[in-house]
Amino acid sequence: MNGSIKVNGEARDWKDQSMVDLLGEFDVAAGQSGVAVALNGAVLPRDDWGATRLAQGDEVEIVYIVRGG
Amino acid sequence: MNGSIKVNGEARDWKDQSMVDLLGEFDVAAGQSGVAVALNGAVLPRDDWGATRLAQGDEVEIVYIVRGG
Amino acid sequence: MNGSIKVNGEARDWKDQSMVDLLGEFDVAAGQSGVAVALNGAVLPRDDWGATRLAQGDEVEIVYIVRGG
Amino acid sequence: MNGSIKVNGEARDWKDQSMVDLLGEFDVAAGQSGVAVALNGAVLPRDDWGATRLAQGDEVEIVYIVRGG
Amino acid sequence: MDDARTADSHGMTIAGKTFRSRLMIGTSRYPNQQVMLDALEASGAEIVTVAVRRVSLDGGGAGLYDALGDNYHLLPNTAGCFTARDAVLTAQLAREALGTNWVKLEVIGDEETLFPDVEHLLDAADQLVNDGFIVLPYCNDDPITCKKLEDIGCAAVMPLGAPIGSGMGIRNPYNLRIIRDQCSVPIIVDAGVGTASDAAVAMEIGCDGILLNTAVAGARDPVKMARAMRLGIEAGRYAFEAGRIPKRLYATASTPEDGIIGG
Amino acid sequence: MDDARTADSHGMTIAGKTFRSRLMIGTSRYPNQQVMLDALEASGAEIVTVAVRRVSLDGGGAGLYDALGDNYHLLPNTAGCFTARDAVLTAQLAREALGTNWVKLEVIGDEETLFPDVEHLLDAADQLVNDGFIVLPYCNDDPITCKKLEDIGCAAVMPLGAPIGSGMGIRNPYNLRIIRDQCSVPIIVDAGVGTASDAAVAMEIGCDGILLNTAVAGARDPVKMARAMRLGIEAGRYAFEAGRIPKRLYATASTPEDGIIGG
Amino acid sequence: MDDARTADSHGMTIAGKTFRSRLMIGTSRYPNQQVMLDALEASGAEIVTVAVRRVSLDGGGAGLYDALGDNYHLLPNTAGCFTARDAVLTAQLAREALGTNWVKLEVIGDEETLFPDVEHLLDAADQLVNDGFIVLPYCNDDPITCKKLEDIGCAAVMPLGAPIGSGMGIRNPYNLRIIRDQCSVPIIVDAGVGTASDAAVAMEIGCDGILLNTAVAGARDPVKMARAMRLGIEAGRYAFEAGRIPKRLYATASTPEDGIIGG
Amino acid sequence: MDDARTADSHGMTIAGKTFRSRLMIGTSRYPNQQVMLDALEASGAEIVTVAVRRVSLDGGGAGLYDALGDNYHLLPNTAGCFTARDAVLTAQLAREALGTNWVKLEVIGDEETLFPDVEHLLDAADQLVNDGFIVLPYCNDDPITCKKLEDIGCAAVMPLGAPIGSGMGIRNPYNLRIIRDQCSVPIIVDAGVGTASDAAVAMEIGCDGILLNTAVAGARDPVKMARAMRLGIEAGRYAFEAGRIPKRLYATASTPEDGIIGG
Repeated sequence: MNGSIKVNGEARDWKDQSMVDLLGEFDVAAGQSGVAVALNGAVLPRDDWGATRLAQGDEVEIVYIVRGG
Repeated sequence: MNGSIKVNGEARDWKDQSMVDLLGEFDVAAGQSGVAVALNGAVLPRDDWGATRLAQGDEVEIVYIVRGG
Repeated sequence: MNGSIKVNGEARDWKDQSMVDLLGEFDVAAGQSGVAVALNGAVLPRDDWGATRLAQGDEVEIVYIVRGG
Repeated sequence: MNGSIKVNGEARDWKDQSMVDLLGEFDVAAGQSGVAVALNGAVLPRDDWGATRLAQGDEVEIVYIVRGG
Repeated sequence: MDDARTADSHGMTIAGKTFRSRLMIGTSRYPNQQVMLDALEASGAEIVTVAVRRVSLDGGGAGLYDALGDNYHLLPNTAGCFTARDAVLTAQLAREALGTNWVKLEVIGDEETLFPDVEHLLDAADQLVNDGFIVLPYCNDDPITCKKLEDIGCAAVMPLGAPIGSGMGIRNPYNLRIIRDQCSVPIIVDAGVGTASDAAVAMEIGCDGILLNTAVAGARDPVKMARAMRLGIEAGRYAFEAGRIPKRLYATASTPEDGIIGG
Repeated sequence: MDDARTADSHGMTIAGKTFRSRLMIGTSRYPNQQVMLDALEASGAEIVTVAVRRVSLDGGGAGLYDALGDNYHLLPNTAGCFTARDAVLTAQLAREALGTNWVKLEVIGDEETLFPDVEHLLDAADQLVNDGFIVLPYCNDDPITCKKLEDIGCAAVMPLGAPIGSGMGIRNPYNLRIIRDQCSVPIIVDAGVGTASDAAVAMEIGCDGILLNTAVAGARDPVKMARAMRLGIEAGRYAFEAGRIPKRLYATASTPEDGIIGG
Repeated sequence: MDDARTADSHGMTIAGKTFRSRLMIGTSRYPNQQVMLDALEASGAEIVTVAVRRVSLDGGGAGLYDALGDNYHLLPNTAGCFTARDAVLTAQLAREALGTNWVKLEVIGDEETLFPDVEHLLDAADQLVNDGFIVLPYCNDDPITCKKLEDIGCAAVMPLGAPIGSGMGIRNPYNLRIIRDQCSVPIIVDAGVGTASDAAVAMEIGCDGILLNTAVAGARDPVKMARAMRLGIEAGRYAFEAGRIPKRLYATASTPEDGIIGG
Repeated sequence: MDDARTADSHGMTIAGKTFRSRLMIGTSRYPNQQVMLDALEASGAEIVTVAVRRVSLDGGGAGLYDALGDNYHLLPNTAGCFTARDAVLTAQLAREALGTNWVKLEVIGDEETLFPDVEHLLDAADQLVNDGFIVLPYCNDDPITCKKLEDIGCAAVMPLGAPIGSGMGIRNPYNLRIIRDQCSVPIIVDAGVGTASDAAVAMEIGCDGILLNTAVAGARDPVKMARAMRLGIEAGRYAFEAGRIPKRLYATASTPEDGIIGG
């Protein structure tokens, strides 16, 4: 099974992982506050992170709060 | 034959007149410069004034140049 | 004895009075603070009010503190 | 005869010269316009330049027109 | 002034057409027609603005065209339009009436301030450029809007210095300077100029021209004010080209200081 | 500009002498003498300022008088003097050198700002007026000082707009307006003008003339800036005479609003 | 200051929520986190702005939320978005990340000026209001745009005083006054404030609050400047409520003039 | 505000005496005595100014001294004096009446502008310094005059920002900055302040204090305006000490730009 997904604009191997698995790679804990996820251009509520498995070609945005004006 | 047309936003009797006839009522000579006419929302070139007969319900705008800033 | 003195720019009868007498006419008590007196263009310290007798032609200024900016 | 005079703030030998002589040393012609002379703090009219002999200790100012704002 | 004018290396070029005068002047609100004609002449302007209005039932109105048509480039405006639709039709009628494809595009957003409605203005500008018009849009002093108007294909941008007829001058010279940096089309300051020094200031910033009306028409002596504006614009333009001295908090002597008496 | 000039009903009259130009210009700090001569001509000025300095031992210096004496009214200044005594002697020497009893009186209080020393200035002005001079004093923008100079008998007052050579323009137009209200002698703004609009602003306040030097001599193109100043002064003067429109926070339509399409 | 604060009859109420402080402050560009925390406290602000960014592969970043979440209302912005689409998604992600439906909406039109793109801003504001957001849009000082944002349903308008980080202060107080007249939602001046008097000026015009960041974070002593801003805003607000004296060109004696010695 | 006050490292020290408040406030023209007392308290001022006047034949007048003497440092002025002679005698009478050798020296040159007469002012200041007074002279914003007053031995200089009671604010901040550079005694801006931001501006220039009266007494709510002035002065002082960011024509992003969505 060799496909890819896009995370924060960069290609990544698809390993049939769950969203929680992927977030783990970014040190993001399940349901962690101050963080949000978009899947294919729509926000994915934190409650759905666990139940969500990634498919080939999925585009994921993982964002968190930073300093701003 | 009792219909009406609208000229510069005001109702007027329809007398099966030509555009030139109507313009005459406003002291506008055929092909007079500094004047323009719109028929039902589109400009009517002065060359077409003569050949144009008005139909019931037609909306006519007759404008001329005035002082402006 | 009919002479005159000048008090705050206005003529007044001279009655051989002491400065304290004169001040009394202006409801100014002996040694009262917030008030000052000039005799013939020079400040008269409050301690000298009692010992000072007025002479004909003397010019007296009696001032007090008022609101100011 | 060894004395000195002061010209434009600087000491100079006194040679019993006339003002015209002195001016000559500065390339100033007799009666030249655009130039003026002061002798001991007072203006010396150009008509008197010729008749004026310098004395020991005299202070002379020789000025001319320059660019200014 | 001819020597002076020719000395102005640039002139004002809009849509490939060059004008000696950098002033565009309106024809409204003068005490009477003769004062208007005298003021226009004194202003030196080659472009004068006019409006189009419905013929009133009591006729009349051919007069203005006859009085000005031969001597000036008549620039019709779309004053009073609040929508792109009305502005486009008004521009098309003006083109037919005057035989010119130039238009001063106005789309107003509010009757109190007469500030433009940027959304409708951009829409109307786009339609008119595509319909073959030379579009001179009256806009606000927002650099982003001016850049968009340039990108749409407008032949110039005409940011306001202050509200129309307010005479408040150039309220925000900083924005004009930014617009000057970012736009390559001519910048005509439209509205706000109240007196000659306002016009000079706009030119010193590097703007290309001025459009005004009330400041001249409403002055106690419109003809004299027209001359003042002409001179103020020339003065400001020459100053811009001449390259002014820098500003300093402290003084620098103009007269050299050596050789001072008693010094 | 002739029509324009004659249209200026006033001209500038100082001590009974009338000048067509309201500009007085300095002769210092130009790139070279030819640029200076061209700039003076372009400025239209009739009065040019000069200074008097000690003849240096290496001679020279007759040149300036020959170059300017025939074409301009030379107005000597007392630049660089810090005391009434030095200023009075300098004025007397200038009178002898140039055969004029006019003097631009400067008594400086500080080398960094070149602001006048008001006490010494009033003293020197009094001495010179009594000695038969036409005194044009460079002063600060203090209305009280200006009134005193007028009462002493000065032929004009020359308040600064900003420090000499600073190019900061008219820093405090309010004081100039008060001086305008309170003095009846001509008011010449001396120092501070940096560009054409500064000159126009001073004239619009109602001042009678401008004296400048660095703004022209130090510009990238002095001749063009000289022309800009001439036009700026004329523009400001005409605007002042024309009577400007009042300032308003809100707009007033220049184009009449009746008969608008869709209206 | 408690007595003072309670004496402020209004406070600042946005979308039905009342805040004692009229200052919103950013969290960016401080020398370090401790200085930021001290400055935020000194500022008295209850609302602080934050941004959302992609998690970098090297992790980290939870820190800020933990440091501020308990003590301040975190207001996420959409800084850096150039389109309505990006701004809307960014706002939705921020809502999910912070559990707040408040957003400081920024849609930038140009990287050099960081001025807003009015078309995209209006579009994004409309989408977000319909999606249930409390929208606080960063906009320009155009009264027409501000009125449209109010009509769309924004909870406030946040016109810029000058470009972000420029420290130029309130460049065009006239427009702010017009916006004050025409809008009934709170007006928060966002961007441009450089020092305490700038903040006071904005409040004296009648604005309801100030949003700033660089002026404090970039000051030599951010904590002291934060205190200065807090006091400047309170000072300006009290002055606005107190009703200032009118401006006069001439003087009026404060000390009564009867009974003067020698008088 | 105590923490704030102590955080102000300087305080205001005049003639060796340190005051926590940088505000001096007048006692004239309040609606009534109670409003005056409340405003003085709200202002936080420690020094209040009073005048001396001839006792009227109908007596009265001890009231003010009793009302203020215990709580404030009473600073007598010489308002209304037009000559050095009158000002000196008035100061001496005030010293006798109040038992203080401090005096706010005013020598007026003109009733319309209430601008000082510089010649008489310098003369009176010299006499009073030699007579042992702590002289605080009300002067104009002329750097030369301020330096002379310092050299005479005045304990501070008090240049006007604008005419007394005009509320025009700081008309010429440039001169104040020059005075700040050239004088080492405290600079108190006396007259002209109309609202809180004016006071903040003066402090941001680096002035040491403010003296005002009409701006508070004549406000619709004098007590609230007194508080506004106190805060405005503190705000301006902190901003001055904090070191503001430089001004830029263009923007600098406050929010970092890496990691933007869609970026």
